[in-house]
Amino acid sequence: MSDDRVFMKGNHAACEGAYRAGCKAYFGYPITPQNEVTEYMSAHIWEHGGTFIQSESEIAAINMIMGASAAGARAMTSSSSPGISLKQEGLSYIAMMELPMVVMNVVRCGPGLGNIAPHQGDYFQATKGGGHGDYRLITLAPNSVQEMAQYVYDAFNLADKWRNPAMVLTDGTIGQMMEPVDYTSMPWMEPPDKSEWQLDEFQDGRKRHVLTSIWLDPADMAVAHEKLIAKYDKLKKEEVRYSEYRTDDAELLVVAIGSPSRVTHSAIRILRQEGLKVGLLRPITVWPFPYSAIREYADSKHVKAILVPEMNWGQMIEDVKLAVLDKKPLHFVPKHGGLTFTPEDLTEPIRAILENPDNPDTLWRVS
Amino acid sequence: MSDDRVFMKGNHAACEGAYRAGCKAYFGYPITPQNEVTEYMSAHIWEHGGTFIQSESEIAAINMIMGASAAGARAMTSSSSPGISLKQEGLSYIAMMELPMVVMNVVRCGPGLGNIAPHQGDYFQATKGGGHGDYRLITLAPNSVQEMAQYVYDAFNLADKWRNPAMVLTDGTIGQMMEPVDYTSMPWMEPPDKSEWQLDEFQDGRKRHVLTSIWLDPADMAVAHEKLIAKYDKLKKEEVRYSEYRTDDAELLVVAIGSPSRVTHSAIRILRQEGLKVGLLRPITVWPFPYSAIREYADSKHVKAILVPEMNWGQMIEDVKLAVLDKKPLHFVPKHGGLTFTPEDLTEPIRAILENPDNPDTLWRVS
Amino acid sequence: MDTVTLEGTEYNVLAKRPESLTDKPFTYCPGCNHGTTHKIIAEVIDELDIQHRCIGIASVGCSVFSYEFFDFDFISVPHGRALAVATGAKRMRPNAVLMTYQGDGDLAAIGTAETIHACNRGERVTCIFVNNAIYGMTGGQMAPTTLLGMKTTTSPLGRDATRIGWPIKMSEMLSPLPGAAYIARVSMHDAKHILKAKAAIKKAFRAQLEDKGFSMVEVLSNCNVNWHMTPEDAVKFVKEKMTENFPLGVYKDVWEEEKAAKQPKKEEG
Amino acid sequence: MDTVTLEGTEYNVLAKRPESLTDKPFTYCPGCNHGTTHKIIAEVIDELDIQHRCIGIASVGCSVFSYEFFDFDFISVPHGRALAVATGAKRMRPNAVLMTYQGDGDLAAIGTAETIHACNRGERVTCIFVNNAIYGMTGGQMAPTTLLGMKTTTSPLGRDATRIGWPIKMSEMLSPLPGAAYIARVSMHDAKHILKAKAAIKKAFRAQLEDKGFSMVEVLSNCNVNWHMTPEDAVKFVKEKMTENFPLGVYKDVWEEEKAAKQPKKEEG
Amino acid sequence: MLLEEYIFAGFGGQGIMTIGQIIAYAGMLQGFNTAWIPSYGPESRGGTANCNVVISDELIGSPHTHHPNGVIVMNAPSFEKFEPMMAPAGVLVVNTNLVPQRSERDDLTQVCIPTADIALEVGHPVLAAVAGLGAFVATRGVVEDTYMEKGIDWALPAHRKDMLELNLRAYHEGKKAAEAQLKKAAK
Amino acid sequence: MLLEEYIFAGFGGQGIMTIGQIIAYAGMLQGFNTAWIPSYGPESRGGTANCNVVISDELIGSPHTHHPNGVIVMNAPSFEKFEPMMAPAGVLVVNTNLVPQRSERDDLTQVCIPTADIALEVGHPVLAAVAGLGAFVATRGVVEDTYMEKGIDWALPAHRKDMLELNLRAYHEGKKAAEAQLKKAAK
Amino acid sequence: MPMIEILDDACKGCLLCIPACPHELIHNTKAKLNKRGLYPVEYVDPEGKCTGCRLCAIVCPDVAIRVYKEVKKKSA
Amino acid sequence: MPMIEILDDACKGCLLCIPACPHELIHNTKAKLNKRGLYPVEYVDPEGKCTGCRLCAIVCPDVAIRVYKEVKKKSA
Ligand SMILES: Cc1ncc(C[n+]2csc(CCOP(=O)(O)OP(=O)(O)O)c2C)c(N)n1
Ligand SMILES: Cc1ncc(C[n+]2csc(CCOP(=O)(O)OP(=O)(O)O)c2C)c(N)n1
Ligand code: SF4
Ligand code: SF4
Ligand code: SF4
Ligand code: SF4
Repeated sequence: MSDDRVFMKGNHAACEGAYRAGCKAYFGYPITPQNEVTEYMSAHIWEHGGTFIQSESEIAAINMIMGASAAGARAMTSSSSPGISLKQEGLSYIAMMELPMVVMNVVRCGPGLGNIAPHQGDYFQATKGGGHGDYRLITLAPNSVQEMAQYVYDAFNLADKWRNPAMVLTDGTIGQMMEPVDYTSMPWMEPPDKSEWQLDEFQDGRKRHVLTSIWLDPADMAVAHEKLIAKYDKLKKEEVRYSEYRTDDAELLVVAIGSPSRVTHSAIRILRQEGLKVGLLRPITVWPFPYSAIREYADSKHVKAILVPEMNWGQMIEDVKLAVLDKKPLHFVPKHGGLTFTPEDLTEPIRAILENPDNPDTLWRVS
Repeated sequence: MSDDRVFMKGNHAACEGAYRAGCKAYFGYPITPQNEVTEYMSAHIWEHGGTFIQSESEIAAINMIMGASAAGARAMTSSSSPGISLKQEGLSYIAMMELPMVVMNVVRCGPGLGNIAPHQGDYFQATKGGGHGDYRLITLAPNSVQEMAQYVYDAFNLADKWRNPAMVLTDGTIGQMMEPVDYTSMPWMEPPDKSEWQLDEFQDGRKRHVLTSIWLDPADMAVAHEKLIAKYDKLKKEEVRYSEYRTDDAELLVVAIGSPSRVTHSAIRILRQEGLKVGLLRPITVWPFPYSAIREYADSKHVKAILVPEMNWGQMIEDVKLAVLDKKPLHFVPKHGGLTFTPEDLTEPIRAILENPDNPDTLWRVS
Repeated sequence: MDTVTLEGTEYNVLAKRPESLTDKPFTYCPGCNHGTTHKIIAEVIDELDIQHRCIGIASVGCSVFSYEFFDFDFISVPHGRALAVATGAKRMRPNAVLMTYQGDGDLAAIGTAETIHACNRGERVTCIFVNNAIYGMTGGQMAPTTLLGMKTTTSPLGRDATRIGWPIKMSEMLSPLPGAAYIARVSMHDAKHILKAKAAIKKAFRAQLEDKGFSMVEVLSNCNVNWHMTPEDAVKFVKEKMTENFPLGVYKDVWEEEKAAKQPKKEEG
Repeated sequence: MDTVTLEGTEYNVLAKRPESLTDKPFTYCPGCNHGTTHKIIAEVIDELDIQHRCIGIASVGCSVFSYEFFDFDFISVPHGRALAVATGAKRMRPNAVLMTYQGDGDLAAIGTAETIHACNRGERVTCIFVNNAIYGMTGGQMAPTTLLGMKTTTSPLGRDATRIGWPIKMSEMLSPLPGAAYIARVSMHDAKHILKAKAAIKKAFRAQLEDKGFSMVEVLSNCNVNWHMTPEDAVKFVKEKMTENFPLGVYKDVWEEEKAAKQPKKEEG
Repeated sequence: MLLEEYIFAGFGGQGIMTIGQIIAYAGMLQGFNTAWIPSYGPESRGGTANCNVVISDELIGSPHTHHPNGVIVMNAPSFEKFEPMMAPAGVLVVNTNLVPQRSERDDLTQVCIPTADIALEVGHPVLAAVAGLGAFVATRGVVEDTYMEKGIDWALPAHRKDMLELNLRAYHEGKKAAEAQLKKAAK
Repeated sequence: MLLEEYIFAGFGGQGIMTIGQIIAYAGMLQGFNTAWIPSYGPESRGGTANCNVVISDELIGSPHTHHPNGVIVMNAPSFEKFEPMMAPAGVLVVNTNLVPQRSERDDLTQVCIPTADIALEVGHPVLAAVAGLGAFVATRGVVEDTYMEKGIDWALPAHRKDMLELNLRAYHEGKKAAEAQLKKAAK
Repeated sequence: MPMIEILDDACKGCLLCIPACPHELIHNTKAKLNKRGLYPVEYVDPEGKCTGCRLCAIVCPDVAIRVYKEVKKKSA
Repeated sequence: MPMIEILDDACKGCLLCIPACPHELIHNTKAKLNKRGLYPVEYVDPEGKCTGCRLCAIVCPDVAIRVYKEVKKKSA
């Protein structure tokens, strides 16, 4: 075991990942269960040469981030579900202007005020675009405190690499829990040079830089669209990430993210002891989504059925269905209200499915 | 031809539909291409005993609507894409509180400021939920001025029937164009009695009414969730609507909504003259989506391929794919930037597909 | 007056739970003035005999469950938007009595625009604005009203004007708007001031009942838990520091203005 | 001074297109003061020699394309959020000169909260607030600043205070905030006032350059097209009606205050 | 199948939108399906404004017209933009008062009339567009005069009904001018 | 496979969260995977607060514990809530100063100690939770004292390091009290 | 004679009523825990000093104090 | 002698400069259409009354007026 491990909250670790990536601006508004981010930033970002503002609202925050990013800084905001809804207009602008930035959603239970328990009800919002117009956020879904730090760090790099906003989509459990973190994979870094396009005070002798998202003439806008589409297509080819656990011989493949993916791990351990062949494919980028990886399993001989557990009423499962199509039976196990999964919540349906891959209790159909 | 036809703009007709449904509150904020709604409401809702406020923002508008609906009135707001993004938090609350209301999105071209040309980039936002948490809006997609009036009218009835917010999702073309409208199918009506749950000044002798969307205990929230899920399941069974045009023998089925569905009509007329068997299935409710109707065509012997034209980069096509799966080749023809389809944009690819149902030029794959 | 018989003696009940409160005990922290404020609002509503016409708007903050404590129709609404919701409801129900109950984060940060424009439109609603200089519910972050130098979880070194601005004074900001009928700032730091606060709240409801326009009472309150003080010290802080930064008084009084307008101008001398 | 030779004679050029404007002709309607305002801003920037340090924030409104006319770095941002974007950029680039250019719908309706809080934080940015009492870009809807009685497409019978409130006075509202360094209201209705406006804009930029705090110049402007007037009548309307409702003047001047603070208090008599 | 697709174009404020609505409304009265759509938005500010009209005896597909078979151009930039888009055998009305160009295409029927002059003669400069409309109907005679006249009435707001007479006269003057020209051309 | 799942519960402000973090941190130092999670939110205001700790030699699944095998209850409502949830063969530490109840389950090891009394003896009421922790480790001896002591140090903020000594004493006093009790029970 | 009643289970022991009473009749005795696990204050007035001024009740945030005043029987 | 130049294609014919000129040297002649299709104003100053006061240029929203003043040759 590395001696470099520190014991931290997920929300704090996310900040440390940001500092190491050279984040110089954090603007945000308090909301449970991500207050620790705002608080930790308010205390420590100054030590890293950055600036913190507790904005008057989530809307102000996302727009301040727009300004900071346009000015060339690595910038981040975070919130939880209702606050993220308020950022949708801003995100749409940021995406169209191709401004790199990171936004973290520590999802709580909605709709409405809901409660502050962990949930996954914002998957569609994150991956299909909650704002207007066609755009996508590079979306990473950590399931541990280590990954909170790592994926915030990675999100900054991806955002700059692609000039695209990146989202870290996690749930209250991951944000609130403490675990060991090892930062050796996150060396302190200088943000890349953006003098090619950033807005700054060094305009003497160069062409001015303009950032906009309006093209009144549809023909011009179409060009802008096609540029974005080409970027997204490339991104889909190059940046898909997922992890696998005991999938090579799996007869039942679980596809899960966030804290349910951890419980799946426990469940698999239990089931494997019983000799049941269960594996986990965990999308790390939920956009771009690992369709082909899942499709390969759906095509494989050993996989008999696929199961998706979600802390919602079925969102990611639509993406899984788009990969699996009718190739294998697809099952769904939901958890409502902010309740969390226990390993038994999964082991029982899995045993049933392995007995009958078409077990109607959990079979999921498009309707 | 009926003599009762009047010649109107889509945006104005929507207001007339609302008045006939007994809408008593309109709160909104100007944005092109739906300004005519706000303007017409400001001039005429008073004549129908209603109230208009030009709110300070789209956020204020959706929350004013929340108040009016809670007070038992039929209430409506409208906007276009960026303004609709700002309403997402409010819509999520309204959905969880099961407040009936109508919101219209006359979609313009995004992301960002984009332009004011017609577009369909907000399909996902409307149908998968742009706000946080799992919720759904009953979403109707008119493609004519007649339907603008009719579906706003219907939306009010559906909203009250299901105690659920309803959206009218249309595009700039339909909002801006003038066409004949016949109101005989929209008799003036009194809104239903809501004294069972509304907030009012007649509390003497009854239990008080409380509307909320917070249940701190996940177990309680789960109950609220399950109630919603049950409602949505019922809705999916009972309220799916679509229209068909020459589909019975179609070898190529086009699935389209909004103004592209009109162009499809023209294209079909042209192609049928050439003897090509093309038909149109037009979802009227895009949520709930007519999966099974489309699936039946995918299963049918006569359909060889399915085509989806959208004024975006591919959104509704995901829903079509969920219906079609791998049963038939699925094709996509997009239009970007706010440019509008011509019949030729469709006739050409359709001819190619009918020659080769797997024609790679337009074949769409999940990626 | 209610009477009660205790051990054979008949008593008048001089102080008891108002009718307009439910039986549910407040879930606020010990010593929190949200309770005090709830109580006097309920007393005012009892005295005005409007309980069954009242519609309450619960905002997001420690008082998010105020609907469990007030015994009339209620709705819980998104953070900052109480006055927009109240506007919509009041326009549909002009005979109902609309009350919003909002914290400083809610009213003066995220809800700034809704607050100003509801006041500017002169909406006939009554806003109870509990200024405790902090975000209570979320655990003690800086509020727009946090005093300079005050340490919070997001201003760990104390609020510093040059980085994050000054405590914002809503009563002063709103009172010049013509839509305002009655605006007062009161404090909860002792019985005398609580009684004054009650009188102000009554006037605020009267402004609505008499169709005068928008009314707001800004209540200086404590959040002893997040201020990390005992309730007693917190109340003292309200008395000494809060009132120093947020002067008490009536900032707008439509009746006074009407009176002044009616009176013939006094000759000099 | 530039000189030019015309038909053999050498001339000094007393008035010409400022350097800080691009060559692109304004696309505003004939007689619209957006052009006038652009021109004097550009002159001020030329005179202060800060063109290559300026970052402009274009808001949504008729001036949405202002980035095509001003010749320095620019970003076009969501409706109402210019001051939030400016805040973020300025904090990252303290040596850049930040200007937002906003209409009344943008600044005083949807952007109310962002405006007030940027001012309250004393952000070192300069806000040019073009008050033309209407929504120009979207075709003449009521603005928060629309005068009472004024007919617009959403107040077809004239703005009526009891339904929709009073014209809101942003300079008056912002100037009491301690973060404000310089706040003035100017008008574009004749050459004299245009020159005064230019002086005010210069002071506003100086407030930023000298790190004094937030500065805003509210420019009373015409929208002759949506007012349905000739440019001449529209300008007259600005002179007579707009200035009557929105009094011109300096509402906050940090230098004056500093001077006053330094001066020994005058003895009476 | 009847499928009339028109574009009427000129400056904002010339009455272009209204004449489009008039003919679309009149077409509806005559029993057709009709649709009208403006090119909307700020780009029209000071530039060109135009509207599309579709008249058909079948369900109308798109109201957007990419190859119009009838066009009125009231100013020069509109000529540049729309003349080349026209379908063969289309009808083009050119307002000679503001449009110096003339079509060289031989697959079009071109009518060139001074709408502003006609309007002034009739009595008011705002009548130019209606005069152009008259000329257009003379050339592309799909909608009948009785309906056109009802359309002109319909388009006038209540407080402008006193202008009805003048509008009708301008319409017919425009029509006459075009008919004369067509007769001449036919010879 | 080692899988320790604990719930520590009591009033907010009793130091419950901290003792959970201490043992999780100590477990990490000892080489385990560990996780800690609070039950967060306003419902804890004035009510019960609790945290979950998981210690394992494998990857940790959920940090949420539904059937803990180790529990400390520092107040009465916590006893009601968590005692029934406990896994068989679990360890239950009861703070007798505030918890009148006793478990009747015979599949648990129950240790009942007056943490407040111990704390006061050692010198400060805030030490009660650490005393409880000592008692817990005495009974569920997975994490070793050397690491626990480092954990106690780690949990003290810089300006409270003067309290280290007292904390360590309280920990060991709690441990002793429990050991005594266990010895008695073993007899 | 006036008197007050402390509702033990409603009282949260915030102690704000103690300084409010001009006659110092309310005390922080910590004598018992209520069902919330908090120490309610105690009213001790052996000499009948309470004037029924209600000040304690006014400051109590939790409506935990009732104030009573003997009904003066009208002489028949 | 001072003089002004109207940039015909920049002028939008708003006429605001006309009242601005104290000597009434700018006129709405509608003599020609510019390339925008608008009538630019005309500067007519046969008597050389222009003082170079710049008032016209100041009020012009479209920067369509240039103002010139003869360079006074320094006597050698
Ligand atoms: C959109 C949104 N943003 C943030 C929150 C989180 N939140 C809940 S209450 C609150 C602030 C509470 O402070 P205040 O309004 O002053 O009331 P108090 O709790 O102090 O009474 C915040 C930021 C939320 N629920 N919704
Ligand atoms: C979120 C959002 N709401 C509404 C609009 C539509 N919109 C564009 S400009 C504008 C108002 C313009 O008025 P103003 O700010 O006064 O500027 P002006 O055009 O008068 O110069 C509005 C409402 C938008 N683009 N985005
Ligand atoms: S946190 Fe503060 S405001 Fe909230 S209940 Fe406790 S003392 Fe009152
Ligand atoms: S619409 Fe009004 S504000 Fe906009 S450019 Fe024209 S005159 Fe100026
Ligand atoms: S004020 Fe009320 S809650 Fe506080 S100690 Fe006194 S009786 Fe108890
Ligand atoms: S002010 Fe300028 S644009 Fe207007 S008429 Fe004069 S020269 Fe032309």
